[in-house]
Amino acid sequence: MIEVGSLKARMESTPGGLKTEEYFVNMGPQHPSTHGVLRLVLKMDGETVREVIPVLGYIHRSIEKIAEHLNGRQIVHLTDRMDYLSSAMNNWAVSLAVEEALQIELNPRIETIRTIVAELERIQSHLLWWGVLGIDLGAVTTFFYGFRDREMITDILEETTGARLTLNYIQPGGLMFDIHPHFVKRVKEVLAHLKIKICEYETLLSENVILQNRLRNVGILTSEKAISMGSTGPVLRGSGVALDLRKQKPYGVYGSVEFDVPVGSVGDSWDRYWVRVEEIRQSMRIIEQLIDNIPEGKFMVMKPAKKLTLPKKSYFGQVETARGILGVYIQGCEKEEPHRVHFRSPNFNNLWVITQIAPGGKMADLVATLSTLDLVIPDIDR
Amino acid sequence: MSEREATIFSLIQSCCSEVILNEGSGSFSIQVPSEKLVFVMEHLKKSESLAFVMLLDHLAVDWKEMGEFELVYQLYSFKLDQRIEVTTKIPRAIPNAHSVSRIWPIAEWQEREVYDLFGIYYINHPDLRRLFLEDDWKGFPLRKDYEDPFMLELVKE
Amino acid sequence: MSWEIQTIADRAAGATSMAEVGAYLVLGVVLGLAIVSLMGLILNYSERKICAHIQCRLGPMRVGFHGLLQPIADGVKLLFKEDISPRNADRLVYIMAPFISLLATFLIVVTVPFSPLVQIADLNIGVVYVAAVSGFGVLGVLLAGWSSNNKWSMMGAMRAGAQMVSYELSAVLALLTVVLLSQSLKLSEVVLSQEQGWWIFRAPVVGLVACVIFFVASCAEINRTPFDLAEGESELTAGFHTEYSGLRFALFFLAEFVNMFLVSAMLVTFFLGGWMPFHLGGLTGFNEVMDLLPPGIWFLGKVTVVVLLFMWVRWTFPRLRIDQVMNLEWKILLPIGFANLFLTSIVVLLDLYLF
Amino acid sequence: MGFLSREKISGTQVVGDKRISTVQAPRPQRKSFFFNLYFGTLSLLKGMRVTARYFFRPSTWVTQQYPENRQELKMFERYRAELTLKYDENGYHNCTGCKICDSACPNNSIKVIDREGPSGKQEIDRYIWRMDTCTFCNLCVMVCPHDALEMTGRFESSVLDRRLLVYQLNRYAGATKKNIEKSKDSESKDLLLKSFESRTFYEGAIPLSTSDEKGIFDGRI
Repeated sequence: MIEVGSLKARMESTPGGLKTEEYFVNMGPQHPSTHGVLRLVLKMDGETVREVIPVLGYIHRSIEKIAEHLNGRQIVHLTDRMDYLSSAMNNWAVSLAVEEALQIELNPRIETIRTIVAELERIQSHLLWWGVLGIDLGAVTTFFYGFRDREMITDILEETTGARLTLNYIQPGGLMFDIHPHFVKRVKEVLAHLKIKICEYETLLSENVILQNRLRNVGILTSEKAISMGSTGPVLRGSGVALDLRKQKPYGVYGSVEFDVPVGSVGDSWDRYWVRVEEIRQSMRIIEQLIDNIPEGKFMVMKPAKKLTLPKKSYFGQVETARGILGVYIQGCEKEEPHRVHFRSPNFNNLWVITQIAPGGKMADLVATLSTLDLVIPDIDR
Repeated sequence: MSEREATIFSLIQSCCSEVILNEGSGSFSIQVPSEKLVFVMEHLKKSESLAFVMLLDHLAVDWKEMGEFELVYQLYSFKLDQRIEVTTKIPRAIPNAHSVSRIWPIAEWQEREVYDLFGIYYINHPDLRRLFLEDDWKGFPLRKDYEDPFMLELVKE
Repeated sequence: MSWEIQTIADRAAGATSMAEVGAYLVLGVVLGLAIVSLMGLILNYSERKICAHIQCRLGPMRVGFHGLLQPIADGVKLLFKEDISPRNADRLVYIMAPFISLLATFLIVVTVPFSPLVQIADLNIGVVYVAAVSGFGVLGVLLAGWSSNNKWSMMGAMRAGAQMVSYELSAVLALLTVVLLSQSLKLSEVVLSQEQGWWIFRAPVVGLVACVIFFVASCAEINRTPFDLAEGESELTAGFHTEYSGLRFALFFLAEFVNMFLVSAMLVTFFLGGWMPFHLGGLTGFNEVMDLLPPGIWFLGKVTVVVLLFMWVRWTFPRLRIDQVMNLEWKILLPIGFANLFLTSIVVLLDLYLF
Repeated sequence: MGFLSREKISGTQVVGDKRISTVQAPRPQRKSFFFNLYFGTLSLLKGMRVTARYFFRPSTWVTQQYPENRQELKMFERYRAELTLKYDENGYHNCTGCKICDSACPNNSIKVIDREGPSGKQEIDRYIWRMDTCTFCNLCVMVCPHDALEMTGRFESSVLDRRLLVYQLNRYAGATKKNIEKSKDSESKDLLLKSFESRTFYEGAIPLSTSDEKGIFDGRI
């Protein structure tokens, strides 16, 4: 096969020969496959991407500044709006930090329900990602299948928490509500339903030759690069590093359940794809182990209006969201309002990976890579 | 402080004796003088027994009363399965710090974020521009003395 | 049963007065226009309904019974929309491009044999004409992308150009197979040659292979998923028609849908016997039962099936990448096409027909 | 056979001193030309079977036709769409105007205005809720000590002007029934009851829009 690069060099070396020119395109902020208001400035050579320059800030809401005026309980609802697809996990991260600061001991019921809700949230997030990946690669139908099944999970969450997306369910010291009486029954129904549907997903997309060709060896992220870029979650695991906070520093009741960490081998888009699909199964496995024996107890261990005075110390709460490690840094100063709040968002680090792995690929590869990185833009901008 | 953290701390202290433990943190945290920061960071990453290969997070805290910015780096080591918080303090009047983007590439963007919101100038940074805000934005919003006529304050009686 | 073929052009040629010739001329044009616009509406509606049902949705439900009037409502809406042209666009080309696109489809409608008696013109080099004119359709897309002065449109147009020209090759190779089998370039004779059985069944394997190749190639030619790189919504926002709005956009849309119908009609004509009822060699009794349905119904039925197939494919698969599209053509379809052509010549030489 | 092997490739990885059980992602296999052609086509046909199944089964279609199905559409009882004061069958609410919800609200959407009652006690004058800034976090309901608030599922609240999204929630101003019953002093009780009787009823939530306010009503009166 003739290398395009060498051909180009030959063309340019011949006097009066063909000349090609690199050009810039703006992908975004309004582009169907940037999933929000992300803007990528692309330096293109024909169809080939030469450089990617992300431009951020289109949805910067200064959550960190707002949080400096709110107390520990009020911050939680802001985190819903960061990574809106894993809002339960975001709430949990803040709650972890605040609970660590105030040394609140939780009962096993709270921990179990938190874990189940977080895993349900993870499944719905991955289902949405699966559907959107289809749309990015041109298979519009998968989008509807993914959303249809995700809808069942959001219905469960809605019944228990009163909201579909911005749950604000996990609060410092417990939960906003107790679980709904129908919760257990409906979760079981959904799990049974999903088990069948996942096989369908495999036939429709995973085994499809076109999808495999589109994802195989596209956007290869080696494990060294992934680590040095600080990427976490399925992106890092796709590169073959089994870093999962649920295993590493078990919070909730993750220490007592059995599950495997799916990892990739090459670190290309296919590995990231497969890791996410397998994570749905593993999450289902976790829920299955927990759903039958939710312990009895209170769902809130402190008075709902109790003052949360944070000591003058810094706390770092971490959870594994659907996209990686979310860290919440809270610096207290003997007041209800924290001195400084910082969110270490997984998407922020995962986004910059695109500058390293997209150049050299085709335009369509960039879309596939972006899609498998599974970015949620409000989480990057905060 | 657990036993393992004590060994890690002694390992770090053997390379740079000015490193002290940071008491103002809920987790394992060390404080480094700002001029030694890059040296210690390089040691933390390159040393085989430590191998803090991942820079999880970087942020700044504005201590207006003390006239200081506190820079916080969260590092993670796969080898030790340990997270460490490295902090350093720089004067608020001259907010200059050395960039660690040569050690961890991701620091390039994390430092851009801190520059954008705190106005901390990173020496040897390859591309120090604003990240979130517009290029002609005035002031650095996360500083405690930042004032914006359009900012909506919560009005509490 | 012998079929009497009489096209509108034939009738015009046999006319006695100039007025009669004129009448036939008008009839031909009106028939062509009617087919184009009617097919646009029907296919638009059915595409939306079918994709909706595949996707567990209901599709258009509000305008008319089950949304039957939706395409008309959309057409009216597009008619009244502001017609924007970009500031630095090449005005003349920009305005012309959608018409060129539609013209190409219109020119093919002329040759489609709907039934022995309904055909506008029956050229004796029909196959060559179809191949040539369908290549003309690329021009509209290319010009649209070029004149819009938009990088996304340009990319879409270039993709479309490369892809459509390449796949033309395979499509024509598949057509050549049938030309070999039926030993004629005239579309009506191609249909008549299938009186013993359709080529997809009658020619052992080679007919089927050629049919599949033609199906894939024409899928690429009319820019439908998995080959919709020219529009590639998630990559190029809308590809070559990014800048088009209002009526001009509607024309592109119409051309796309009518193209789908035409490609199906061609596939039916060449491989599924056109308007010819389902015959099996010398089984006279069976053939006569089949002949009870009029040929026009046979034709439309077959076209419906193929169009459904096109839609089914479109709403199932992801899109290919540009280099994979080229690989598929040059490394897979073309070699198979050539081998198939060679095998067909053997079939023809040795008279190896199934029945 | 095929592009993907079905068997599960388990393994372990050591991070720190923990052994982590992993599942390895299978690689899509590509072999000879005809292998790829056969299994490629097969995979496409399998995919088409899935979509065809849905096409022919109307029971799997999930579309809800919203404005038509208003009668059947029922939101879950916890659904958070509109903040309301709970009213009993006599039209009394429990709000004492203690302002706990006001201070718990993260974005100042609630403004409780008190007044001095006839007995000298604080009582509610107006309870103002701004839906336009509300994030429906439910904290007000959670912290309310008198169980006076609830979130209801009336989600059709779109209006054409943002100012119309400012509501007054209480239908009457004055002390709660409970407080009146509690007061032992019969004189003050009479006084309270008197004020209670003269209360003015409003129907439903009342948008507080005043066109002369510059821009948007900010809750400060």
